[in-house]
Amino acid sequence: MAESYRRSRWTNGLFVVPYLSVFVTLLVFPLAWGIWLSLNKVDLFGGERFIGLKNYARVLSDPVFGQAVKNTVIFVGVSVPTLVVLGLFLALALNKTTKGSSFLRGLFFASSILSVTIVTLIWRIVFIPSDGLIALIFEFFGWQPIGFLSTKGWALFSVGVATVWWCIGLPMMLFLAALQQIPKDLYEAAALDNASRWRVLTRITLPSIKSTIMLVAVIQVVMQFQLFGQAQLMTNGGPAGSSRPIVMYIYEVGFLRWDIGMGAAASQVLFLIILCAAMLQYWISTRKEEVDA
Amino acid sequence: MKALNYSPEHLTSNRRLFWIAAVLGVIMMTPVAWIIGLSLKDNAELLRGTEAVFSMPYTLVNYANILKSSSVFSWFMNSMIVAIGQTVGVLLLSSLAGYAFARLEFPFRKTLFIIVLFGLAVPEQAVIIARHQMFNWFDLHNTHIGLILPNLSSAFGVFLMTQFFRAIPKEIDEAAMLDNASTFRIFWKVLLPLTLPAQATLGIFTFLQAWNDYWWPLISATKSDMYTLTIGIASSQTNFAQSEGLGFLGAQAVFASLPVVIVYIFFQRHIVTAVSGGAVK
Amino acid sequence: MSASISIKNITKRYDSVTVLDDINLHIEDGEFVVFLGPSGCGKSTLLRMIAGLESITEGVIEIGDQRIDTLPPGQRGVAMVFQSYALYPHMTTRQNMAFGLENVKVAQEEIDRRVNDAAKILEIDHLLDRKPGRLSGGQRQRVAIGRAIVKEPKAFLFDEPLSNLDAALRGRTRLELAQLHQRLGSTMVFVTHDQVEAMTLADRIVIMHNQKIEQIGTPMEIYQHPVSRFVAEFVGSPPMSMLPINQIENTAGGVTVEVSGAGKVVTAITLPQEFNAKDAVIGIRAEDTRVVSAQENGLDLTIKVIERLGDRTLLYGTLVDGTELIAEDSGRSKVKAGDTVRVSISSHAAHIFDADGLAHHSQMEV
Amino acid sequence: MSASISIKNITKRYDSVTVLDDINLHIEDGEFVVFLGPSGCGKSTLLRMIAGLESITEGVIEIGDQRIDTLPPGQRGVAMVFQSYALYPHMTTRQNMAFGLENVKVAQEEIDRRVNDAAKILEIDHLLDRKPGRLSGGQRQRVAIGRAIVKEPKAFLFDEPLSNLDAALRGRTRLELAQLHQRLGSTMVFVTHDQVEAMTLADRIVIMHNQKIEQIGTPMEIYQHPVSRFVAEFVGSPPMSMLPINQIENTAGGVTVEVSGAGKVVTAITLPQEFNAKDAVIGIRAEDTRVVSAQENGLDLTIKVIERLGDRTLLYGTLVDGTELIAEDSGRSKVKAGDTVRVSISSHAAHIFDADGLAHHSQMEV
Amino acid sequence: TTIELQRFFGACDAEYGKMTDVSAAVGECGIITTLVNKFEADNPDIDVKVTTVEWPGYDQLNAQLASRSAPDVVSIHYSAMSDYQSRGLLVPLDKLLKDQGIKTTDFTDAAISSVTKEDKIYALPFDNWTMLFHVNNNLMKQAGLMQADGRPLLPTSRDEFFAQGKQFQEATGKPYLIQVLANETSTYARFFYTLMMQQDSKFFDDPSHIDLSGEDAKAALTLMKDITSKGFSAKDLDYPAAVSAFANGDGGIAVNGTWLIGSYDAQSKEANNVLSDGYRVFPSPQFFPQKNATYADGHGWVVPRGDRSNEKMAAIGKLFKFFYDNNYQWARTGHLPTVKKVIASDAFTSLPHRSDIAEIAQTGQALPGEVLRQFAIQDILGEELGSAVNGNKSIDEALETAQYRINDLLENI
Ligand SMILES: Nc1ncnc2c1ncn2[C@@H]1O[C@H](COP(=O)(O)OP(=O)(O)OP(=O)(O)O)[C@@H](O)[C@H]1O
Ligand SMILES: Nc1ncnc2c1ncn2[C@@H]1O[C@H](COP(=O)(O)OP(=O)(O)OP(=O)(O)O)[C@@H](O)[C@H]1O
Ligand SMILES: [Mg+2]
Ligand SMILES: [Mg+2]
Repeated sequence: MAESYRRSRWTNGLFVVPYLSVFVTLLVFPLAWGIWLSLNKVDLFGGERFIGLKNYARVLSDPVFGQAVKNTVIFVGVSVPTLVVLGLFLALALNKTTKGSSFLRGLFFASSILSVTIVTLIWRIVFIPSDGLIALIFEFFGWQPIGFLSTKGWALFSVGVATVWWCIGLPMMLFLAALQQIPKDLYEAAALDNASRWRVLTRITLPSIKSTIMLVAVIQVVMQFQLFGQAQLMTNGGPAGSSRPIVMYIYEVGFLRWDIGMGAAASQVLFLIILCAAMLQYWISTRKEEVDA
Repeated sequence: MKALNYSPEHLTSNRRLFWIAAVLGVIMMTPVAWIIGLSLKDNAELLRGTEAVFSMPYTLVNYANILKSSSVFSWFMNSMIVAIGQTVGVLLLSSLAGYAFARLEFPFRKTLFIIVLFGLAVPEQAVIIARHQMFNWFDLHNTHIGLILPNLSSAFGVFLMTQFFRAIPKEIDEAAMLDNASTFRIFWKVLLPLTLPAQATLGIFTFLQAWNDYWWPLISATKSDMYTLTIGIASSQTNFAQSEGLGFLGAQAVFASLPVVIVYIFFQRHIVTAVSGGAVK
Repeated sequence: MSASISIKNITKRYDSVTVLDDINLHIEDGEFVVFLGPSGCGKSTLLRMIAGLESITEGVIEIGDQRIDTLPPGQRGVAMVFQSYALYPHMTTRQNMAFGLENVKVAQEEIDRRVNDAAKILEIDHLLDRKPGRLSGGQRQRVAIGRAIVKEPKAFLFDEPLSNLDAALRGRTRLELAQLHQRLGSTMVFVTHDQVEAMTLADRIVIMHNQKIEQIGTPMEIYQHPVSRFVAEFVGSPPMSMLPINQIENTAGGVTVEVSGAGKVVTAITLPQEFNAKDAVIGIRAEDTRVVSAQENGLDLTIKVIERLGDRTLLYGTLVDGTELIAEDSGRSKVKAGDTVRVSISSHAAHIFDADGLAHHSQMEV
Repeated sequence: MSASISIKNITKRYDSVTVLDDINLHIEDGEFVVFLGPSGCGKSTLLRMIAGLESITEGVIEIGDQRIDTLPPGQRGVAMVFQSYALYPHMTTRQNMAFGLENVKVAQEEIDRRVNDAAKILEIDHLLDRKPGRLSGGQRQRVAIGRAIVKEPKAFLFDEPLSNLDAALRGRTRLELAQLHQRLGSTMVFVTHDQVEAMTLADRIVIMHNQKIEQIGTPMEIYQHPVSRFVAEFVGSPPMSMLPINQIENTAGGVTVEVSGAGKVVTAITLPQEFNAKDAVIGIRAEDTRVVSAQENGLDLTIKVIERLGDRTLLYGTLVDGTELIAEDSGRSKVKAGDTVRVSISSHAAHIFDADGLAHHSQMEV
Repeated sequence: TTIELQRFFGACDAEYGKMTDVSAAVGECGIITTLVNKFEADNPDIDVKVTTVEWPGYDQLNAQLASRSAPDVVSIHYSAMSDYQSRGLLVPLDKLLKDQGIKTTDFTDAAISSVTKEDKIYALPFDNWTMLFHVNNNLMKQAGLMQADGRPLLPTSRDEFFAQGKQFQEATGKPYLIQVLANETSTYARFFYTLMMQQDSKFFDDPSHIDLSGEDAKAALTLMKDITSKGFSAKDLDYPAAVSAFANGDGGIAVNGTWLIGSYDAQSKEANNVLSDGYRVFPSPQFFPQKNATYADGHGWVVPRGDRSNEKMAAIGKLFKFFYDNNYQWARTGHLPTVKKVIASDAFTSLPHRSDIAEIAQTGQALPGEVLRQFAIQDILGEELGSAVNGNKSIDEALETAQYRINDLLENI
C-alpha cells in the first residue's frame, strides 16, 4: 500500500487536541456534570442526593416554567424573523459603495459592540415613564403615556426592541457579504429579461442568498433562545412573569432559590429545545434542497 | 443624456430604500445621543427633569468622577488582558482545529466535528456551575487564566474556521506538500496567512464578546483587583443607584463602551470588509 | 423578427478616461458581426451599450428605425449571452428560459411552445428539468443561448460566450453557433479576442484597437488586406512574420525590397511615390512560405522550435541576422529543431507596412 | 538532474470504481510526455499519483532507479505546476519560489542564485517583489513554472497549466514551454485534453481512454497511425471524417472499398483475411481531401458550414446519402455555404476501422 | 493583619478615597468609606482590603462560599442571613462581641432579634430600615391637608386614606401616592408584609409554610389593589422614576425607604423648588387597627466560615467594635441606628426628621428569622401581588398562586 498525503493519520489529529481538550474539560465535562446534577437534589453548597427524574418532573409541571417557555418561544418567534427581515432590508438598502451607505452600515453595526448592561441601561433610560426619551416624546405630542416596561404585552415587546437594536448588526453584515457574492451578471441578465424590481428581488436575490438566510436564522435562534440579560435588567421578568425567559427562570431557580438540581434540569430542557429548533431548521432547509434537485 | 446603469446595486436598492435606512439609522442613534447627552449633565439638574438635556450648561464632571476612581485603570487592564488573551486563544485553537477538520484525515474526524457542532447549542447556564466547581479545584478563580479559559471552548470559532479552511483551494496545500513543507509548516506558513480575513472576523467577535462578558467574571473574579471593567463599573453603582444620577450612569455607559467604540471606529473599514469578505457561504 | 443596428458617433468615457471614441458602425439585418480586438479595447463596453447595461456618454444607437439608447435593457428587444452564461443557478433549465417571457406575461402555452422548440433546436430537451449546477460547461452554454432564443429578439449579443469552454468543446460549439445563425437568420453581434472564432463565425469582423474601430471587413478582407500592421499581426495564427526592410527598389509591376539579412524579395506591391523606407517592414504569413531543397532559391532559416499540428508543421526560426520568421511545412515534415532549411517566399502574398503601420498590399488579386 | 519515470502495473480504485486499470509506462530521462484524453479518463489521477498527492491502489512507481511511491510528495524530487497555479497568494514571487528550498534548508545564497536564474530564464525578474494578486494570468503561469524550476527536480509535472489562459497567450506560452524543455532537458509530464497542445509539445503522447492507455507514440505516429477509431477521432482538428463502408474488394497493393453514397475509393491498405466489413468505416482527414473541378473524379459534397481559418478553409458538408464529410480548401477558397463541390480524396492516406474500432493503415510510407 | 471586607453600598473612591473625617461624609457610600479609612488610620497594624460588589452581591458571595474563598467580613441583609446560617456558612459572633465588651442588650430588640438564630448571634447589626411616607407639605397645604402644628394630616385608617386622597387629588390634580410599581417586586412585598403585620397576621407562623388563604391576606391585597386601581397612586413608575417624580412634585406622598431622607431633606433646604421648606417624613400609617407595625429589614456584618487565626478574629472584633461605636455616623444616612443609646442620644434625635420616625424602632418588624430564601419569596410574592394590583389576575388567584409557589419553594429546600 502506497503512501499518500491524504492518508488518515492519527498524528494529524494532534491539531485538534488543543481545542478538544478545552472543549471536553470546559464544555462536555461540565455539561455531563450538569446532567448529573439535574438528577440530584442539591443546592449551591452541595448535599447531593440522587432523586432520578424528579427535578425534570418539577420543572415540567411548573406553570412558571411553562410561561417562561411560552414567552421565550414568542420572543424567538417574533425577534428572529424581525432580525432576518430587517437585516435583509438594511443589507439591500446599503449594498452600495457610497460614503453614505458605508457610514450607515457602520452605524447599524455599532450597537453590536456594546455590552448588555450598557444596552439595557440605554433602553431603560429611553423607556422609563416621565423621564424617559419616549415619555418626553409622548408628552410633546400630548399622547397618553404607556408603561412600556410595566404593562403586560409591552414589556416583552420592549425587551424585543432593545434586542433587535442590539443584534441587528451581525445579520446585516452577513447578508451584505452574501449579496456581494451574487454575480453581477445575473442582474444584467435579469434586466435584459425585463424583470421588474420585485421579481428581481424574489426570483434572483433571495434565492441566491437562501443559505445565508438559513445560517442567519439558525444563529439567531440559538442566540435568542438564550435571552437573559435584557429581560433581567429591563423588566426583571415582569409584570406577572410576562417577560420572563427560560434562562431567567434557570437563574432564579439556581441562584435565588439555590436549587441547583432543578436549575440544571431546566438548563438541559433548554439545551434540548435549542438543539431541536436548530435541527428542525436545518432539516427543513436541506429537505427542500433535495426536493428541488 | 440619460445614464442607464443596471448594476446589481441599482437593481436591489434605490434612493428610497436608502433614505428609509437613513431614517432608521437616526432612530438607532437617538438612544445613544440621549445617553451621551445625559452623561454631560449635572446629576442634580437631571433629578428635576431630564428635559434639561436639551439646554446648557454641560459638564464633564461625571467622567471626571469615573476617572477619579483609583481602580478604573486596573479594571481596564484586566479587561484588556482577558479580551486579548481570549482572542488569541480562540484564534489559535480554532485555527488549528479548523485546519485539521477541513484538511487532514484522522480517525473519527467526522464524528468529532459533529460533536463539536452540537456544542454550538449548549447554553452557558447548562455548564456554568460545574465549571465554577472545577475552577475551584484548580484554584483558578480570581486569576486572568480563570477568566480567559471558559470561552476558549466556543464551538463557533471552530465551525467558522473550518468553513474558511475548506474554502481555500486544495491545490495550495498540495503545492506546499510538493515543496516539502511539513503538515505544521503548511498550516503555519501557507494556509494560516490566507485566513487573515477570517481571523479578523473571528477575532473581533471574540474580543467584543470577551469585553462585554458579564456572568463568568461576576462569579469568578470576586476580588476587586481582578474585576473587569464591566463588573467593576457595575459594582460601583450604589444600592438603588439610579436615584443617584442618570448622568453618572450615562457616563459609565459611555466610558465602558469607549475602548471598543474607539477600536471599532479605527478598524471599521477592516471590520466591515472582514465580515463581508469572510462570511460563510 | 430581426433588425439592423446602427451605432452613431458613440463615445464612452469613465471620468476622464476615454474608452470608446466616436464609433460609427452599421450592422445589417441578419448579419453576423464579430468585434475582435485585444483585451481592454472596449469590445464588451460597446456590446453592453447596445444591450443597455452600460450608459452612453455621447451618441445614438438605433435598432431597426427605432432609437433605443433611451430604453431600459429589457425593452430593447435584444438578447445577450454572457461569458459566464449568467444562468439563474436556482432555476431549472426550463425556468431559466421561461423567466424572461413570464416577466412580460406571455401566455403559458406560448412559453411552453417556445421553450420546447428552442430546446429541440439546441438538443437540450432532456435537460429541461435540471439546474445549471448539474450541467456541463457546453450544456450550460446551450441553455444560455436557449434563453436568448426564446425571446425571439431583434438581435443576439454574445460576449465571449466560448471562452469558458475547453478546446474541443469550443470548436464544436463554434460550429453549432454558425449553424444556428444560418437557421435563424438573426442579427448577431459577437465579441471575442480569439481570432479563430472571429474568422470562422463572422460575416464581417470589426477590429477594434485604441478606442477606435481599426478595420471593418469580411474575414478574408481582413486576413488578406489588413489595413495596418496591428491588424496583420493580430489576425492569423501563427502571427505574420515581420522582416525589417533595408532598401526598396521600384520595378515593373511592384517593388523589390531588400530584407535585412535575407536578400531581395520581389513583390507585386506598388508603393506611393513618397513612401519612406525607414522602419518599414515586410510581412509574410507562414502559409506563404515553403520549404524547398537546398539547391533552390530562398532564405536560410535556422529552426528553433517546431510545432506539429498534424496537418501541417510550423517552423519557428531565425534568419542569418537573427530576424525571426515562422515558416510552414507539411504535416509530415521531417525537419528537426536545430536544422537549417531553405525557405522560399510567395512574394505576391507579401505585405509592406510603413513606419506608422499603414499597410500596402499586392495589386494582384489572388 | 533529471531522471526517467517508470509506472508499473498501476491501478487506482475509489471504493469499487476503477479509475485506472493496470497502467504501464516508461518515460525516458529528458523526455516530454503528454497525457492526452477526454475529461475524466484519469489523466490527472495518474499525474497526481506520480506526485504523491493521490494514493496508489496497486502498482509501483520508480524515478530513476528509486521506488518513490512509498515516499511523501515532497521527497520524490518532482515539481508540479497546477492548472490553477496554486501560488501562495500572500507571498511575493520571490518568496513563492524560495519556499520549497527554505523547507529543505538550502543556504540563502544558493536560494537567491537559483531564484534569480530562474527568473531570468522566465523573464520575470522585474516581478520578483510582486504578489500573485498583482500579476496577469500569463505572469502567474510563469511564476508557477519558476517555482518548479528552482527545485531542480528530477521531473516536472504539469496538470493542464495552459487551460486558464486566453487563446493568444496559450499559443505563446506553449512555445515558451517547448523552448524551456529544450533548454533544461528535463523529464516533463504534461496533462491536457487539448490535442493541439499535445501535438505541439510532446516527444511522445500517451492517449488515455477508458481507464487504459490506448496508444503511446510520437505525435506523428499518433496522427498518422492511430491504433483505433477513438484515437483517430480524438486527435486532429477538425476531426477525421468517418464514412461507412458498404463493401470491400481486395486489389493489388491494397483494398478498394465502396463507400456508402460515395462510390469506390482505392486505398493502399491491406486487410487481414478474416476482416469483417460490417460496421467498418473509412477515415479521411480534411487535409487529405481536395476540391477539384466538377470534371474531375471525386465525390459531390454539399456544403453546410464554412470555417475560414485564413490560411485554409474548412468545408463541412454532406455526401448525397447524408454522410458527413469535412474537406479542406485553400485560405482563398471561394466556396459558399449551400454550394455543391467535387472533392477528391488522397486515398493512400485513408484509414479503415473495423467494427471494434481497430485501425488498418496504408502500408505505403508517406 | 489584613481583613478582607466585602460590601455593597457602592464605590466613591473619587470623593472619599483618602478621607478619614467621618463627620464630613454624606451618603451610604461616603460614610462607610470614611469609616473604614478612619479605622485603618486608628489601627495602623490592621489593613482593611475592601471589595465593592454590585448590589446585593449574593451571587458573588455564593460563588465565593462555594469555592471557599469568601472574604472575612461581608455586608448582608438580615432577611438573607438565615439561608447562610442554616447551611452553617456563618461564624457565630457571641464570643467575638463579648471580647469587645459589646452586650446584646446594647442593641435594640428589633436589631438583635434579627441577627439571632438558634440563640446565637450571627451578625453585627448595623442598621434598620423601613419604608416610609415621604410627604410634600407644599402640595398638602394646597390640598388643605395641613395641621396647625405644621404637620401634614395623614390617614389613620383605610377610610381616611381614601377620603384624604380624594381631597388631595381634587385640589392638586396630582396623584396622592407615588409608589414604585414597575420593574420591581420588593416594594409590593414590603407593603404587603406591613399590611399583614398591622393585622397581626400569623401568615408565617410555620417558617416553612406561608399561609395566604386567610381574610387578612385578602384584605391587605384588596387595599393595595384599590389604591392603584382607584387612581390614588401614580402608575408605571420604576424606582428611579418614582424617586425623581417626588422630587419634581408630581405627587403628594412617596412610599420609599429610609435612605432617601437625606437627599429629600437637602432638596427642601434649597430655595425655589417644589420641596422647598415643605418636606416631612413619617412611618407608614396604620391602615388596620389591630397593631401598629411596619415591615423592617436591616444591614449587618457577618463573618463567613473559614479558617482564621485568632489574631485576625481579634482584628475583626476591633472593626466590629468600631462600627458599633460609630453607629450614629451610619445613622446619618437615614437608616435607623441599632444601638439603643444612639437612638436616645441628642445627636441622633436632633438630626432632621428623626424624631418623626423614631417609633419605628418599636414598631419595625421582620419576618420570622427562620424563614429561608426571603429574597426569592419576596420575588415570587411581589410578582403575584403585582399581577393582582395591575389587574392581570384576580386577588384570589394571585394569593393562591403565590402561596403555592412559595410553599413549593420552601418544601424543596
Ligand atoms: N468602471 C470602469 N471605470 C473605468 N474604466 C473602465 C471601467 N470599466 C471598464 N473600463 C475600461 O474600459 C476599457 C474597455 O473595457 P472592456 O471591458 O470593454 O474591454 P474588452 O475589450 O471587453 O476587454 P476583454 O477582452 O478583456 O473583455 C478597459 O480599458 C477598462 O479598463
Ligand atoms: N475522490 C474521488 N472519488 C471517486 N471518483 C473520483 C474521485 N476523484 C476523481 N474521481 C474520478 O476519477 C476519474 C478520473 O479523474 P481525473 O481527475 O483524473 O480525470 P482527468 O482525466 O484529469 O479529467 P479532466 O480532464 O476533466 O481534468 C473521473 O471519472 C472522476 O470522476
Ligand atoms: Mg470583455
Ligand atoms: Mg484533470
